[in-house]
Amino acid sequence: MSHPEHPLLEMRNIEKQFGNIVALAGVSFAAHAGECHCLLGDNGAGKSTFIKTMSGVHPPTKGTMLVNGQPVVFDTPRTAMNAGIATVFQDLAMIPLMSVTRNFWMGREPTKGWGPFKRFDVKFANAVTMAEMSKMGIRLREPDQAVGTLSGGERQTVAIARAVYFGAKVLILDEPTSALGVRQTASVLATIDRVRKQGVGIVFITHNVRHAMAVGDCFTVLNRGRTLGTARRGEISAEQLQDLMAGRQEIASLEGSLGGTV
Amino acid sequence: MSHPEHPLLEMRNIEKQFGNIVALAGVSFAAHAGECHCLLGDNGAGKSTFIKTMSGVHPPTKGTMLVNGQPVVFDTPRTAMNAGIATVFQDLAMIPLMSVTRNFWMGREPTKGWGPFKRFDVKFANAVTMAEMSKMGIRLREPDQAVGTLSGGERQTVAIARAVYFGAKVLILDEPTSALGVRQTASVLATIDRVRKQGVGIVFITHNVRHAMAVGDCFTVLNRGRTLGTARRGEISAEQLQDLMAGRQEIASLEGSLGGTV
Amino acid sequence: MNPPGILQSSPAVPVDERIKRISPLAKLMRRPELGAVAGLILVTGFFLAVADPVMFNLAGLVNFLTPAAQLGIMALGASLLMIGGEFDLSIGSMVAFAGLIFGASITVLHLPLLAAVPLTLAVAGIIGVVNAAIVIRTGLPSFIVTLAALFILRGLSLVGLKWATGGSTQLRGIAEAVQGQAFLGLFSGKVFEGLFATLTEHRWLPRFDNGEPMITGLPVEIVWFVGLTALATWVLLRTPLGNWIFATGGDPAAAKNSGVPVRHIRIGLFVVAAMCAALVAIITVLDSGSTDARRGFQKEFEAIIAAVIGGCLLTGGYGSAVGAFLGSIIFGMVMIGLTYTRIDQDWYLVFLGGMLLVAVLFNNSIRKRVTGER
Amino acid sequence: MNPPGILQSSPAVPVDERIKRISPLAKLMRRPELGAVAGLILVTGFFLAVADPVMFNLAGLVNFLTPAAQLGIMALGASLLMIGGEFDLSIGSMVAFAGLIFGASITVLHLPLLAAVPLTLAVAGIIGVVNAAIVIRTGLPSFIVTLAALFILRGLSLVGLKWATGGSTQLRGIAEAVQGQAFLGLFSGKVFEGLFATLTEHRWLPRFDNGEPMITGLPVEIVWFVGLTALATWVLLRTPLGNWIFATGGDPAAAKNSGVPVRHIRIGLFVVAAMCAALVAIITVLDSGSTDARRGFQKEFEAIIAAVIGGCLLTGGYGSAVGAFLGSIIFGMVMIGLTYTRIDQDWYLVFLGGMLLVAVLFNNSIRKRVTGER
Amino acid sequence: QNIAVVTHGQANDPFWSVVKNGVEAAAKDSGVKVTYRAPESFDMVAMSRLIDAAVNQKPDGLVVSVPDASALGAAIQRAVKAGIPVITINAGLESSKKLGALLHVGQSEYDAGKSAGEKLKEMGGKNGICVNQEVGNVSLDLRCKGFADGFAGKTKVVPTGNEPSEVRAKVKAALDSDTSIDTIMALGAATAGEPAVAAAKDSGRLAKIRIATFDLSAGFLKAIAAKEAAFAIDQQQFLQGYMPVSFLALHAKFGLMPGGNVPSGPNLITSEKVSQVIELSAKGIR
Ligand SMILES: Nc1ncnc2c1ncn2[C@@H]1O[C@H](COP(=O)(O)OP(=O)(O)OP(=O)(O)O)[C@@H](O)[C@H]1O
Ligand SMILES: Nc1ncnc2c1ncn2[C@@H]1O[C@H](COP(=O)(O)OP(=O)(O)OP(=O)(O)O)[C@@H](O)[C@H]1O
Ligand SMILES: [Mg+2]
Ligand SMILES: [Mg+2]
Repeated sequence: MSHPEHPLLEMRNIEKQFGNIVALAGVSFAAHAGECHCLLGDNGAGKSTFIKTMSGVHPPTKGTMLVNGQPVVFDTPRTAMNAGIATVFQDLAMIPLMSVTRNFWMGREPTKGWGPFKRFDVKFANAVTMAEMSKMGIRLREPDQAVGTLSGGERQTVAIARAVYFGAKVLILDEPTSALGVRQTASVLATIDRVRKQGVGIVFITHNVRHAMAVGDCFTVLNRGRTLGTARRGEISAEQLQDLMAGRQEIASLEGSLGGTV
Repeated sequence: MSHPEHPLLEMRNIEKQFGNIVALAGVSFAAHAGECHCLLGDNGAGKSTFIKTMSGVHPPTKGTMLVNGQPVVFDTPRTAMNAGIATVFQDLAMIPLMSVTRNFWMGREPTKGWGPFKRFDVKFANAVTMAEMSKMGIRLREPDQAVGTLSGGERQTVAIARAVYFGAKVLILDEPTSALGVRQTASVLATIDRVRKQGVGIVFITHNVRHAMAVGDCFTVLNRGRTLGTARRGEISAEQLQDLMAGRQEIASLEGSLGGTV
Repeated sequence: MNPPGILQSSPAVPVDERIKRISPLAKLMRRPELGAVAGLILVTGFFLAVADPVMFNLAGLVNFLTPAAQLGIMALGASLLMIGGEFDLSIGSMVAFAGLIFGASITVLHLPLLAAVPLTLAVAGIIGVVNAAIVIRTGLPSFIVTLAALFILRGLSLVGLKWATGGSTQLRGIAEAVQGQAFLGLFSGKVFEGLFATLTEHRWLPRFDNGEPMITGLPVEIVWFVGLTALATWVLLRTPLGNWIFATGGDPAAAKNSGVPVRHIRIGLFVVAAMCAALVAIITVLDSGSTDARRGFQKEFEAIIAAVIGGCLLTGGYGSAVGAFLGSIIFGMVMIGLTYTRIDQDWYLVFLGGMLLVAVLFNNSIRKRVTGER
Repeated sequence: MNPPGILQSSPAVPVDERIKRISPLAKLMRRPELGAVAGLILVTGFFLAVADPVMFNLAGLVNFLTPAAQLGIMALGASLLMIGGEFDLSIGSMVAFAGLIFGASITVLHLPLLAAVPLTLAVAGIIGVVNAAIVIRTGLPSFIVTLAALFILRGLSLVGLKWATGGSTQLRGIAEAVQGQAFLGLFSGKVFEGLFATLTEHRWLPRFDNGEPMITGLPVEIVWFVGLTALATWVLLRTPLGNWIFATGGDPAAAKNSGVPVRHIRIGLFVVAAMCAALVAIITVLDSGSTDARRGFQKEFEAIIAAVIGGCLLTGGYGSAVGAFLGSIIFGMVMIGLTYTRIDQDWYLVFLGGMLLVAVLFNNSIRKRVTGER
Repeated sequence: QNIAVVTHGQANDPFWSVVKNGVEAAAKDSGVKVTYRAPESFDMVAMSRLIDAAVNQKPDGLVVSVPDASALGAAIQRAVKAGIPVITINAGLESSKKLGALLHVGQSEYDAGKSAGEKLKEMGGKNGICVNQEVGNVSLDLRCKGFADGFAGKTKVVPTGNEPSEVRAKVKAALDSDTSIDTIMALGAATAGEPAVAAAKDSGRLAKIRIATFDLSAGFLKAIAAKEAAFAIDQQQFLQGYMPVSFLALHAKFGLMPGGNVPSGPNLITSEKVSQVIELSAKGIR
């Protein structure tokens, strides 16, 4: 392969069961610095479950994880974060009753002052939040608005802006553009591109083959808890990828009636 | 215009404020039988707020609503449903702790028996749920699984299948395909097409211009709480629509770097 | 890493390879109430080992099942309301207030039983509607609204008792006033007395040393308790109404958006909870023949405890009537059981708290083990 | 319908036309605690109109602020815990238990105040950790776990008191034992006595008919109450820790996924709530010179009421320390105030419930009106 | 032998803990086994179940308090019918015979209240308050009623909770808002009596106010000794626990039983008698 050095993050033979439900049946995967690795697959294939084990939300039932070639165990998301992994979860992990700023900084609040008088630097936090949001194409009314009252896309943008801002080594994005408008989507894709060029490894989950092809360096397809394999950019065409994701089923007939627009 | 008779559902000059936040500043709109009316717009434009007034979730601050030309007031979603309006909300309106079947039928449970012995017909309900879900391309493990443990796309499919099953006259879909895989998306678009042909009026919210062009008969673009106008199919091209939605801003420059993939 | 070649070999998968076989036991244990069975077995085992064996002869069983049934009827109402996402803290005071209404309508207004019972239930129902209306109108948490009702009803009971008795806080003579009236047997006394007498004669039931039977019949509240549990279970699991209750408690906004008449459900549940308390008031007033201002003190609390032991979530949307049933029995057994042991009364509360905790922990760990959750 | 031609004329919109001007008052009223100000004003107005005016001279104020402060210190701990999404029902019993530990360590172990206070706080803290550990480990609701602790601590207080006294439920002689010890003034007696004496001399403070001052200083619990409210407010609003507490209560899963150390926060909050109760125990024990087995009975309940009046949500993630402060004062005023009126005392509970309800309703409607919510 | 004691007083009630101490002392002295049971609040329904449970174990004797004869009657009669000797204590003098009990030990709360009221009236009281820490508890309400009837002046009930600071604030509020109050009747020495003394001090009228209490506590007795308070009514409830148990033990052994009721009080503790009582009170004997 083209990466003789250790990948930033490697997952080997990850299995995960919830009670009697098997969500992952042995999946391997690696994220390299400066690359965007796309994770694709049908609904319920296990993508979200997989990246949740990467970011320490739940421990895998079986399998090993390596960061820079060293085996690690992430017992909480905080450990994963401290290892430089930032994640946009599909459910966004936001607190509806709290303000945009407080959500943005949750867990890593900037402080000023010293000793016992160290305090949350609200002004700085507000300013950074507004700036990062407008970089993503959302102009907030006020940083104090509760996240629960934002529109779906606005909320998703907060989660993305937060992860990008804090994503030190690996940035995991679980369907980040699902609720976004055209402009915001473009801006997120551009951001992925920019961040990647800074040497961050990116894991990008999407159902949109065009988005995947636009920014992906590597493509892994999951199906029913198993990996169908990994391909590098250029080794696979958009059509092949589409076929793989959809399991090559009724898609052809549908395409006919809808004029190839999906 | 091409519709001399009354539209199924008409909204006139709808305004909506939340406290000091103005979400809608006078929007008009109509849904006709057998047509798919696409509602497009940037994040936070007010699309979800608008369709929530249509489906009785919150009353408009100002404005009138007409069903078949008669003014109506929907004080609860139940009234709207009884008028034949079914909605897939952006947040899906599902109860995570309840099973798929119970969520599917929530509010309109099938019964058997008579009088005081009338009871929830579980067998029938389960069978219909499994069937409707598989029509959408999702094969559930069991109808008793709690919705909270479904994947994002599976959950969205339950909401769509439910609305389609009960959508008597008007079917409102708020970004129904955002979390769906390729196959499921195709199946939803095909479903829209099929339902429309049966004479149901459809309101379809999406950020994906391709999806809108594939099934839309009519396109209304919202921007910052106002409507930018309505166009019929053929009067507008995909590029024009895209421009309108994105506000014709940085999009061009982004497109360049990403190779027109958005 | 997998070479890209693998991409072509998509394996043909059977239908549900993603679902492991699950034992029927595990499937059963998934039901919220059945965890409480483990707690019940544990507590029973403890008393079998420690307590006087008479605790578990028929007289002993009835002895602790009677308060369990009185608590349980309230716990049923409370658990339905909790499943629907609300609390009613006023049901304890409601026992005193409904007892006053019932007692006063019999001794002061001289109404017959057949009028006093519906009147009492109606008053309770109206108070339930008022509670519900305030909660729904204002959007305030039901905790604070029914807490105010707790104080107000308790206070009104005191004032009313003083008014009805001319200065005392205890109203007597109710049992005498209704003696021999129609339908009395529905709310008072024992059932199956003939059967019990025959059984005692044949020495199948325990007697005192002088030959008196230890137990003469099944207290009527136990019959109500079992009947209402069955009814509530049927409603919850087998009717649309049950689905609506779960939905209302699980996420009221989502339920409303899906067309569930959330308001009506809430009002109905408050009424049911209040009426359950009133029924307990009627039964206990007839049983004791008197009522006083402290009746039902903290029963709201015990009802909620019983419901929670039985697996109801405080946050709503999850629970069962059978769970409340089992929870009440556990609570009643622990409450009375100490009497059958030689443990010092001073340790009663330590014992009660410890048993509760152990029962709930045991419940929980058994259920997790069996269903394989973590 | 708009003709398609309009499509081209996209209006040039200014930056924030979508946000209406909002009055500074409305902005203030959005804070959770400031709704409670309306309730406080209402209740104060009521008593100004109805009660004997001595209620509001300085001596009268101190009279009802003292129990309010004792309740308030517990309400602060309870409200922080509630904001963090948990309950502690054992804080009432903790007052009795910590009182026992404190009293016994002074009268039985003959420890000096300087050792007894940290010991008491440490024991309370450990119990808080145990509660938290059980809640976190098992995932059981804190309601049921701390309820068991409520019973256990209450029971242990009785057993311990009987052990410490040789059979009585009251342990006395504590005040005498610590007389004159260092730092006693921190937990007992009054502060600013010099200032008050001067003020009385200049006739700025009321006196008795015989010239004795009506009030000789500010009880120390009021100072603690104000100080702790300020501290808690600062932590909640101005530190990362405060953000974590809100996040933990708002959605523990989301908070955890965002890197908030949810476990540590929870443990810390349980410890704080328990220590607040222990502080109240120390202050009241020194104040009355004795402790008994019924101290703090139902205080957990009152603390939660005060927090809820002050705008805390029972579901967690929303509330404020100032709200708990105001809620405690409202509750304290209503509790003591009736005695200053000519209303028949039999109506006490009706009155208490009615005032609570009215205060909360008034709160709510004022806030909605001002902020324009519906 | 086994003797069961069921009362309506919680184990942590200072009054009833003394009764329980008496029960335990008698058990030790007479060499019998006793179980002492009580509901955790004033709950007649629960109490009748506790009696049933005790009776189910066929004890050799049963001691009960009867604050509500109609609610407890059935359970007590069941014991009598089963041939178990029953002695009533504390409350229930009126109904003791009717229910079939052998005798009654103690004094009615009403009478104790009445004699205290008479004494306070004799001391010159005209306007009194009755500090009730548990309104609705029938025995406490009877104490208040007895006081009001014996006092025959102006009286008012001040309902409070169990917390000393709250009682103190309320009593002070009552004193401040009605300056003609000259008498305080507290229904419990530790919970209501001691804070009442403190409140009277706070309001600067200690010298003008007669304070009396039911039951004893060391703190209140000290106030009596210091002439800050008038007197305490002692039912000598230790006897209510001790005597019935030893009677029943003797009854079981030799068939002995006294011929009539035993009044254990009232016994007014004034400043003359106080010194001998303080130590015993701190130990839970008086
Ligand atoms: N907590 C859970 N308990 C039981 N089953 C679960 C749980 N979480 C996920 N699952 C199941 O595991 C499977 C994989 O879910 P996952 O969310 O990883 O899918 P996904 O690939 O992210 O799908 P989507 O594209 O729809 O988001 C699903 O079938 C889901 O039902
Ligand atoms: N309850 C509320 N309180 C305050 N503001 C609200 C509330 N609901 C919506 N808003 C605001 O109204 C605006 C319109 O929201 P809406 O959800 O309708 O947008 P949308 O067009 O659906 O966006 P998206 O495409 O991101 O879903 C947003 O800016 C949002 O912040
Ligand atoms: Mg997913
Ligand atoms: Mg939307």
